[in-house]
Amino acid sequence: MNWLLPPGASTFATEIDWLYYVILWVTGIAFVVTEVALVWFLIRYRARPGVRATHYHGNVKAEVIWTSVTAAAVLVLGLMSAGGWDRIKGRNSVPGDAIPIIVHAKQFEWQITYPGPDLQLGTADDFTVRNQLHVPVDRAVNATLTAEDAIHSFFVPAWRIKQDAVPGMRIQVWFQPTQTGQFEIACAELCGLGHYRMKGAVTVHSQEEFDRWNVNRGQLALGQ
Amino acid sequence: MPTIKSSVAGHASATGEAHTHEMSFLRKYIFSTDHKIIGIQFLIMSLVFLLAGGVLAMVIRWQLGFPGQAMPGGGVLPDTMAPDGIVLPEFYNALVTMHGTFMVFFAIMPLLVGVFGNYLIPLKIGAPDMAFPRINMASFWIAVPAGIMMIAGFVVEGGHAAAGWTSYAPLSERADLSGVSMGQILWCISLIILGLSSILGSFNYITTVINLRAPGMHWFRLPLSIWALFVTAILVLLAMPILSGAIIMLLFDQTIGTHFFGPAQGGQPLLWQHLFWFFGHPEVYILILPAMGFASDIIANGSRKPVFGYASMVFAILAIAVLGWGVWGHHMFMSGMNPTLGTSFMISTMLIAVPSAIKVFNWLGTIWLGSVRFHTPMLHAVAFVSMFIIGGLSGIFMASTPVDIYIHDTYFIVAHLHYVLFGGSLFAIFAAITYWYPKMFGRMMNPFWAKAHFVLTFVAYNFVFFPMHQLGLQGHMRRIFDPNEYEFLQHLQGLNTFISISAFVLFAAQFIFAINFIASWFVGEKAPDNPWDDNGLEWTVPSPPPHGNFATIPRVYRGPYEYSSPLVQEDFLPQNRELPPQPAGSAAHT
Amino acid sequence: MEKPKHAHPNYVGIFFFLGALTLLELGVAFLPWPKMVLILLLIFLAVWKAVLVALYYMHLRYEPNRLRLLAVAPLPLAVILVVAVTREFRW
Amino acid sequence: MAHATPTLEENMMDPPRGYEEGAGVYNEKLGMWVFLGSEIMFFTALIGSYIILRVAHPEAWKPPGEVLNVPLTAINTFLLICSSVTMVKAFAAIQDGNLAGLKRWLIATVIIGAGFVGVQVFEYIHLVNDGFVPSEGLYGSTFYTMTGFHGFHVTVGVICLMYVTWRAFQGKYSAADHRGVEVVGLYWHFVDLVWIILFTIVYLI
Repeated sequence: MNWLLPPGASTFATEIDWLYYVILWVTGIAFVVTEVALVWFLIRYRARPGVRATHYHGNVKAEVIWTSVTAAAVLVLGLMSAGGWDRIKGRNSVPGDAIPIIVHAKQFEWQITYPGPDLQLGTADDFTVRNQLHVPVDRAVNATLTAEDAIHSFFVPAWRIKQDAVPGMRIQVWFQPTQTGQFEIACAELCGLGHYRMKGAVTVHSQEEFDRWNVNRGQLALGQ
Repeated sequence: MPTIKSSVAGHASATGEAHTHEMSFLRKYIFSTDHKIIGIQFLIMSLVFLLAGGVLAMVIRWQLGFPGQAMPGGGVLPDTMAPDGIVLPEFYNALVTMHGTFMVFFAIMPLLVGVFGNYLIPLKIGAPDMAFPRINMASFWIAVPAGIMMIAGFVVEGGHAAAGWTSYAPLSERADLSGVSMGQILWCISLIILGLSSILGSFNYITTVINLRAPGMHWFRLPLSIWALFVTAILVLLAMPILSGAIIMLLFDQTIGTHFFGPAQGGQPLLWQHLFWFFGHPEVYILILPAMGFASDIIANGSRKPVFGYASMVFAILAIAVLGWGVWGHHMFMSGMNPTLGTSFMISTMLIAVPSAIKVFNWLGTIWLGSVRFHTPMLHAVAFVSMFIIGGLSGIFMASTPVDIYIHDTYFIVAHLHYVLFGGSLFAIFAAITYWYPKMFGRMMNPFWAKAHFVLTFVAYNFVFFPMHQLGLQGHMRRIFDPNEYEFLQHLQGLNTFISISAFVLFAAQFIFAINFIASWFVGEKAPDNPWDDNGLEWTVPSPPPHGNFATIPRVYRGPYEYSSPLVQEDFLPQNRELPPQPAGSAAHT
Repeated sequence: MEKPKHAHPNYVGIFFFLGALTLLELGVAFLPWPKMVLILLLIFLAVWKAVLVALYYMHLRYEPNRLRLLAVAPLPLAVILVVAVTREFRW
Repeated sequence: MAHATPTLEENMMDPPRGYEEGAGVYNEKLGMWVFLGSEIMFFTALIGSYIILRVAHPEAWKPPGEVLNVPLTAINTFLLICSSVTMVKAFAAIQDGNLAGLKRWLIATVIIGAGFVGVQVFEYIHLVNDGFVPSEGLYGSTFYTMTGFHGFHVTVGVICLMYVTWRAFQGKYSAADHRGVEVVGLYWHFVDLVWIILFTIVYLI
């Protein structure tokens, strides 16, 4: 078993994993310092006959120092996170050339509508596939999440992407895979009886492979 | 020195006339207006719910550790839950929902606020009783039907509420989506009633703390436990009605066809989440602030040393309470909320880490240069601090919005919340119960078995919840009936089984506590008035204290943490002990 | 201990004033002005009435400052909730 | 700092004696104000949701007067303001030790308050008959929930007032102790205050 984060397969994975390890280091140091101090104080200052505790009410200077250090640390982490958040979920973060798709969640399946060969949604060559997400590698994809009944959550662990699909809302989420292969979509928001098996398969193709698949399916859709 | 008969001093307290004459058993122990009896009633009720919530957790852990296998003893469950002892997914959803609901609303919250708020506030501030004893009694007897209703949900048609303890709409409001109708309605009504009970309790606490402090007990001489309970009561008072209002709308959506949260006619599912978490985040602090207060009291006592930075401890409590109203959106980063709003919530969430960190450093500072006595309450209190450090630090991961994208709704969250709620609140509750048990029942708990319970709980607890961080990092979602459905989670089965076995040990260890609790009540060693050499006013009266608490309203001369003071021979100095006047300048700290 | 007495405020006068404000509201509500102006005006009038009730009928005017503070303490929370959540729909 | 032992003759309208200085008012009044804080938050949930939903879907609401009966409700608003002034007159009467005045004004308040509830029930019946029901979209949902819970509060207020009136007839109040009258009065004025807000935002906007 991999004891840290599993391998990532999208552009977001790099950013999120890096931030995760930064926070792990910062909190790890804080953890070790405080817990070691705690245990050390408990041993060092255990009750011993004839030794009286020091009557001591505190030290303002020490408090000012650790308050400002903590505040500075969390603010820096906050600002670092703000940039990443804006690049991943910000309103204007979706690249202009992203392939538009619609991911419609319902109990308990994912219906994915592709734009067809023209890469435009709302045209005749659009087609819909259940529980199968096909995307090309190294190309941004912009998914519009909708939901039919309850709230679902579109979660692809390998891509480090998660976004709730809320009935009555159209929510944009984009991603750019960096590795070809097979991955899984999971539902991360309790959505009812079949929540635990509301999964989908992700296939990341090479660009040529995707184009072939896309044209094929688009023509099938036109033929109907 | 003023001498005021307690029976008349609190003319506003309706107990006045009840002091002298004998009361029937019913008035004395069942429909009692005595805050101590009410506190003990809440204690028994919430410990029963703690056990029930624990049983539900064991069933959950059985399913995750041994998916699809017949649960030992599960055969007694009806076929709608677990045919032949094999847990059904619909029952599983009800289990996670009710485990959360029981623990948050019926176990931890009443244990902290209902039990110790009631028991400690009048005793520690030097009042004969609450400001409104009859409303206090009503607050308990309103909570009872709420609890019964919440349990009844398991036996109604369609099973119990299964939309999570957060009851996100529209799943919670449409029976056709969740398969549950009556259970969800009972859930709603029960929580509305419980909310009323909490509000009645908290406005009583607030009034009592403001108006009935003994002479000399000015604000900066209040024990930190009372500060914490006071601020918590304010949070309950202002947050609970938001939940009640939201649940009323949810109930109307289910029953009379309104459209608040269903999108069909313009309702907003996100509105439910905003209202729920606008209540829910103050609720998180409701569940931890009193625990922090108890830990402060007990750590100062165990270290025989004044609390380090009393004033900053108070300001940290106030800062948490104020900032706590501006961070609720961090539960909703993945909900489709306005991303700009997400950024502001992230920054406010990061900032609220600061007062929590101040508290941790001050606890460490309290132990530093102390003379530590390792009595059971101290062990639990120290465990509280060390587990709260983990829970607090793991919170930073999810406060960071990009990292939260990945770990949101995974077991990382489950690990974090249990480190705060179990490692934090529950260890502090064990500390408080073992600390004030002698005062409540007049007998000591058996120290050996109390320590055995502590050690087993502490070890098993970490074996249960620490590996959950790892589950979460591998992407293991919350609230899933069977992770083996997913290929990327199949390699985690071994870890899940390990966690489950540890959980069974953890559960079994609680029976040591239960037996010790019950047995000590009858056969425990008689407790002295002040077994822990504490300075608080409650330790100056007999164990258990008589009706009306104090023979005369005490006069307070100093803060509650004057341990190892150079002014006296002993290493403690009760708040109400009058010392001969000191030469000017020598008694700087009071 | 003698209670600090104050003459009764002019309750009836305030009552007529509240009535007048209500009539004014009714008049304003149906004016052909822009919706936003009407909303602001009406809310202003409603808050004026509410403040009058709180100050005189609930005699907050004659209470200690800390009680007044306690009475208005929840209002910022109401504002925070509404302002933040409406931002969901008006980006 | 010598304190006399409080006696029944003492003015009960003062803060409790012998304790650290608190809010500067007697317990029941402080308790009622604290409780009203909770009520403010309850109505925040309902009114806040209304504002939020209305901002999200302004088109779901009709112009004022089209569905709801504004003249009738204006009369009802006036009734509630009347009941507020009778309540405060009752309080003023007992402050001066005028028990007869207290009873008179309290009865007036109970009757006017009950009248308000009656008019509201009448209004509901007509609206429902006209097809305006709670399940009629966001407009109906928010209207009935907000005004319904306000009406519930008025009803509770009337019941409390009846209790206070009964106690007044037993002569339980005096110039030195009329806590019950003042505390119920505070609640009653608060309910009036909420209606002032509701009337504007529900009926006139």
